Amino acid sequence: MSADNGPLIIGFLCNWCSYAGADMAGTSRIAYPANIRIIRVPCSGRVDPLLIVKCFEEGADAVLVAGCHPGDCHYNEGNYYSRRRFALLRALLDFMGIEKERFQVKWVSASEGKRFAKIITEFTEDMTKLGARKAS
Amino acid sequence: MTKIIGKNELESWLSGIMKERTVFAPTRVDDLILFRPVRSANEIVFDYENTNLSPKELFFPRTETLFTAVPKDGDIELTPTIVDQEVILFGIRPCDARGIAILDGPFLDEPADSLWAQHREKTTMIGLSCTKPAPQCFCTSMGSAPNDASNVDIMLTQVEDGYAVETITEKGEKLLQGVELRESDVQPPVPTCDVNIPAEGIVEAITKMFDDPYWSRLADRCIHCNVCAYVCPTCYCFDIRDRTDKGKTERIRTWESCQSKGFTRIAGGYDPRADKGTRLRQRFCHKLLYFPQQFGALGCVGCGRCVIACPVNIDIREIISDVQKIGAEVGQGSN
Amino acid sequence: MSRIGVFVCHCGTNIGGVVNVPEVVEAARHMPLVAYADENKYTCSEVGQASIRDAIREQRLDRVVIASCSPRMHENTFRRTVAAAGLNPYLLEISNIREHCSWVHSDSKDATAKAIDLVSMAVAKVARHESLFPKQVGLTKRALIIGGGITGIQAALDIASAGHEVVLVEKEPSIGGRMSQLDKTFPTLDCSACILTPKMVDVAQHPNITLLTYSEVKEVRGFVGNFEVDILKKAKMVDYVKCTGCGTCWQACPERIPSEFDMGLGSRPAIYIPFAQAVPNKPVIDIANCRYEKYLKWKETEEGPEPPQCRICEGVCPTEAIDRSQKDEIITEKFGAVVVTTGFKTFDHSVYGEYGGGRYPDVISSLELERLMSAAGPTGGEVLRPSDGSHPKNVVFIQCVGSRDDKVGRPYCSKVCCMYTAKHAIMLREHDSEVQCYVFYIDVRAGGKDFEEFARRAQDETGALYLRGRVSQIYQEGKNLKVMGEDSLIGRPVEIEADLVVLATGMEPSDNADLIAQKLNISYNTYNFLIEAHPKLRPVETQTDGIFVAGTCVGPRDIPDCVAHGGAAAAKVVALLSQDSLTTDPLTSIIDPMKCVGCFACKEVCPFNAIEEQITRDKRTIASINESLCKGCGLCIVACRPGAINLRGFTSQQLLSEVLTLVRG
Amino acid sequence: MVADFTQQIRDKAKELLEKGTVECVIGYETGSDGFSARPAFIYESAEVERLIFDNTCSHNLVKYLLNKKGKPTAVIVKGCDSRALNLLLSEKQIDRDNIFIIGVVCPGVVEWGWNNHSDQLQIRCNWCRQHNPVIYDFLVGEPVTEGPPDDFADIAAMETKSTEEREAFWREQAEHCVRCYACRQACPGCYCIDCFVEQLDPEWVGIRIAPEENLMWNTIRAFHLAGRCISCNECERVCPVNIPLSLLNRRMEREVLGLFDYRAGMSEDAVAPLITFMKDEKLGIGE
Repeated sequence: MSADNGPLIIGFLCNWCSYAGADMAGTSRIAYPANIRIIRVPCSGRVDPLLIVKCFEEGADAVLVAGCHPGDCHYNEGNYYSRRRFALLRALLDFMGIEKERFQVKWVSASEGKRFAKIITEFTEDMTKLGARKAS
Repeated sequence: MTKIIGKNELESWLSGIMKERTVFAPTRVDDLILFRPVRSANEIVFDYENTNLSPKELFFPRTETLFTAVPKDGDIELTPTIVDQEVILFGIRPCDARGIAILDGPFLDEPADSLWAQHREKTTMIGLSCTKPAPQCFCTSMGSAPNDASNVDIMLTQVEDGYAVETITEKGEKLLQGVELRESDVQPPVPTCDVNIPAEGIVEAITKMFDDPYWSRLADRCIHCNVCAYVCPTCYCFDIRDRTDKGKTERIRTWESCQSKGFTRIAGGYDPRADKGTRLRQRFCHKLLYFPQQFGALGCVGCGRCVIACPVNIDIREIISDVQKIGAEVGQGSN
Repeated sequence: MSRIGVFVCHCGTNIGGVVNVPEVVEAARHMPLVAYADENKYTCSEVGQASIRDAIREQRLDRVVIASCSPRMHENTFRRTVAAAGLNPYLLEISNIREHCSWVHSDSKDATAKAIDLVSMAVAKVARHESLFPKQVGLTKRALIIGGGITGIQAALDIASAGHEVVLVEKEPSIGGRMSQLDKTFPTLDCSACILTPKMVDVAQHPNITLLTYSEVKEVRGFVGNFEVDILKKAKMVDYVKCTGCGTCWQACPERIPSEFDMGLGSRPAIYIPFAQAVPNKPVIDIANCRYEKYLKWKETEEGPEPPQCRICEGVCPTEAIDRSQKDEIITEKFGAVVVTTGFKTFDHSVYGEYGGGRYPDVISSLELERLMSAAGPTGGEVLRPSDGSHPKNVVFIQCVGSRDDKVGRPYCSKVCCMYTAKHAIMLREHDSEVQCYVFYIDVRAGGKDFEEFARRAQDETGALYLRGRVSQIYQEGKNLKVMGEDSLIGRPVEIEADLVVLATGMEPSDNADLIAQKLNISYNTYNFLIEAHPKLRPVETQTDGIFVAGTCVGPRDIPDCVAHGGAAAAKVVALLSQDSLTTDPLTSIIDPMKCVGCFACKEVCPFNAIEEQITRDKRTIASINESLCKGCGLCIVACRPGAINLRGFTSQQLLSEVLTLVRG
Repeated sequence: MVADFTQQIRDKAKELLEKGTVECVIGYETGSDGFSARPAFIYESAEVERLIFDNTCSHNLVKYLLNKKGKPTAVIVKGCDSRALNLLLSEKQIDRDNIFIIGVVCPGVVEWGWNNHSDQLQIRCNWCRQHNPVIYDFLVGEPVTEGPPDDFADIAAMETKSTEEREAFWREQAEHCVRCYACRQACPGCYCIDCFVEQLDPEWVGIRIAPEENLMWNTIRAFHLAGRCISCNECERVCPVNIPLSLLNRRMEREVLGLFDYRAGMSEDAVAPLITFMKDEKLGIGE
């Protein structure tokens, strides 16, 4: 499905902020490209790096993790851990030859439907420019 | 009279074969020597002790699809894997060739493993005698020799002005058809391997000391990685699992090892070899006891790869000596 | 083998107008384990729900995917639907093809392809759902109130009146809090003590309330319904059974210490009650300042000069109630709920160099003025200048000291200062008709019942001069203070010779509010105000079930708001304690004891203290989850390298299945 | 000097075994090549003469303590190994009360193999800043002054390559990998009961010994060691196909040092950087 319709982007969205932010983009009818496939998780801190690396191992073009802004986590602290974890993971993936741009972590609040749509639009454009990952 | 092929003639002969068939030969990859498909003769390394990994991989790949299954008309259609590639394996050492021959035992024993059989069928082996055995080598103690030609199709031995050629099988003869060989009265050197490991009577010795605490003491040091098994030319443990991608399911066989924790774990969680000592004992008993019992030959060919690859110096030669010693003691005790 | 049913909703034209629903249904029929697929005009309608219930029964479906709007919208609706058909409500997965698809994509082909992907992900996930069952846990029908100010008093009385036991913990020797320090209250000008003290007495006399003054919460364990709290009872050195509160001792005590209650403007003895109407009306010995206790301390080392031995109180006490054998004591009590009402303190204005940095005795805080105005205060209700005891005539008020000021890290409005300053202006004039008040302000915020009228009264009736602007500097000139400011309305500098300057100091949380929050595992903001579960919809709840917050520890508010807040918290507590057992959410973490290595990284990251230690039969110490505390965030799972932890409803297997469905098709 | 180390170790081991302080001393003995060291487990004081210490003593013996839980054991540690001790203590995997630590001020270890008796130090010693053990009960040798901070030149060199080149580089390494897990088995930080790579459900990593799976294995292993790797580089030493695993571990080490000013295994009550946080830190993530 990624071959004919542009990049496949897998998004892990925290239930409380970013998933609701994506819902908000919907209720506000803010259009964005259809390349993102969203997986709902309770918290960005639930997103195991294993999942991210697995996406890339299996040939996904890009991965997005979105969570509450620091300080807004529904569970108080989850995104502080994901911030550290993904800072390291991005560095590691880049070092291993997966462009930093392909793995994005964004804070999106429940009211930021517009921001969510903008992030997906820009991400999709960037990934289209960067091209598909070398077939694995 | 000895038949000789010059170095240049050898290379051009191989180059000719490469045009039609895949030739695997020792080649340098980073700081390793590995059997890899080569496209020109100058990729081949001729003066090597032995490759880091054994050539068993050509017959028993680290990963191989046994068959493919796809849903079709409400049923499932199975397609077994067919080996259709003719392969020339150039530069196999006598010890490794013996390893392949030994593995015919378990793999070709009925019911035969179709893939092993096909790989054997499609592969022609050109052996290369050892000129100077490495410090870890002990092939002669294990019933082979640096110039043992019995398990290859063609045997080459380096002489001053080229390679002495022995044609062993019909396959080899076919491959050599049309190749001009020089007649010479040069006698190829007979290399020796001085290391002498007392393998005689090992079956009895290891049987006697089977329950000796020796194994659990040895397991103190062993870190239970799979290095020894994966570099070994005669280790053939495997695991099988399915993998589904885009509606197609492959049944895949990969290397595994009796040293892995959980290798013998059965449904319900019980593992008869959960203890490290029993796992370690299994490896050596398989080589030195079960193999001779089942197939009439030692399961070790003396290539020495495990000796150098083991991160903690578990040295099979030392173990054989220890087993003999302890076996003799135990034997006396019981008499 | 599972039999999964897929129901795709048109949502009128909301989904069906963009997504080709029949195509999605057809695709779903070919997905692994799908036994049935159908479409609905409106799945959430009764007709739609009935069709799902029928299909579950007729097609023997054991799992259901509904492709419709966001799960945040109707997940609970549809859980009830499948439950009504006999399925476990957790064997349901919602695929969001409206908010995340039809509403944001206009190309029908793309949207349909995406919808098919989303449905296949949900099918893959639902295949790994398991039946989940909420658990029932018992509860202790007792409440703990931390802080005995007006909010805590109100909460305690309301809960106790509903028939539940209450323990009220107060760190001071008396309850009453800040309100007891006030003279009058705005906008009615009724006497603070007159309305507060009856409530304090009610607390003392209520059969369901145990009052623990001079006590602090040390440690809190457990979870909603089942808290275990260690409470430190500081040694009072007075036997309250024997003591009658006659007052002989505190009148006889020769020691004088600045009175905390009087903001240091007056003094108190070492054996004391903080103020006359204190509840309980029995004294404590301030060990740090008692002469005999100092002597005893000296005796341990005999270093320095020998202090006098006093023991006068013991001599005069008619009931031999002084008991120096008392020691600090920690008691452990069980509670079902906790209400935090730790209140506020006023901002320390000494950080304002331009206002004298605390050096000028006649620059005082508004709370100090309250004490000076109080008939029970250090001056007997006469407003006298701290420097020379004279009657001030020109009084300058400066608003927003430690409020609305980024410079001192207090950008928030303290809400009550405008009103209490109006009150002060009115009251000063009542005390002395010659007083002229000046008020430097930013805005006058008088939102509240009768507030605006009250604020106007201060300006119109008392002649207080309201000057819009900041004061740039105050300096001492002779006996008086020179106040340099600006009237920004007329754009001119103003210079006032003042006898007294009163700073309207803002509210900030009491000391150690953050430490208490940490003990209770609730959150607090950068100013240490406690954070409610939702600022609008759950104003007295916290993220930790069973812990409630009320009053000024949450944010600045006035007395009526505090009383209402305390009552609201009490209502929540009563609702909680009126249950016979509590139902826990089953979407929690679970631990596989065979995989746990006991590194306790999970415990390190768990925001809810839900990880406990357990010892296995083979003597390994491993982690276990307290499901009553677990909120299902999943942080522990990612911290767990061995993969021993999983999260029900979002298992690793499920998330991986969703990924694999996408990448492997 | 090193010969003296051997004697001190033997004396101490003898004392510990004779007094019954420990059941076993884990140290080094001469291996079957008659030249290089291998791990030795000494249970009887009569056997202490087997113990040696020289510059071929590479192995990180701390790993073996995981098999000695509940049994009083003495272990010989170099500087890097001692950090592994702290790591395992902080992660509650070993019990300090059961362990007697014989620390050795490390003279550096040399590259050695069956055909290679060189004097060249292993690469781990180039970047080593912990020749002195950080934790010990008995110290052999005089503490030395540690070198200036590591410049991570090897990592920087790798980073001069383009992303495509790096991708190709690691893919080639993954081609070599046979997933023997020697790296994991030698690593003191790897002690999961069921390693993620071998779990069947969830099946994180497929069964194929192929570049994709092998890359995932090596990536996640590096990540699981991020903030925990103590730079003993045993993983790279034991790799039968010479995958430069130190590059991955050191890339993470540099990041952890830069972002969190943290070095693993420096104290026994350290909290690893990925299980803690600071509210206001800026890590270039999320905005």
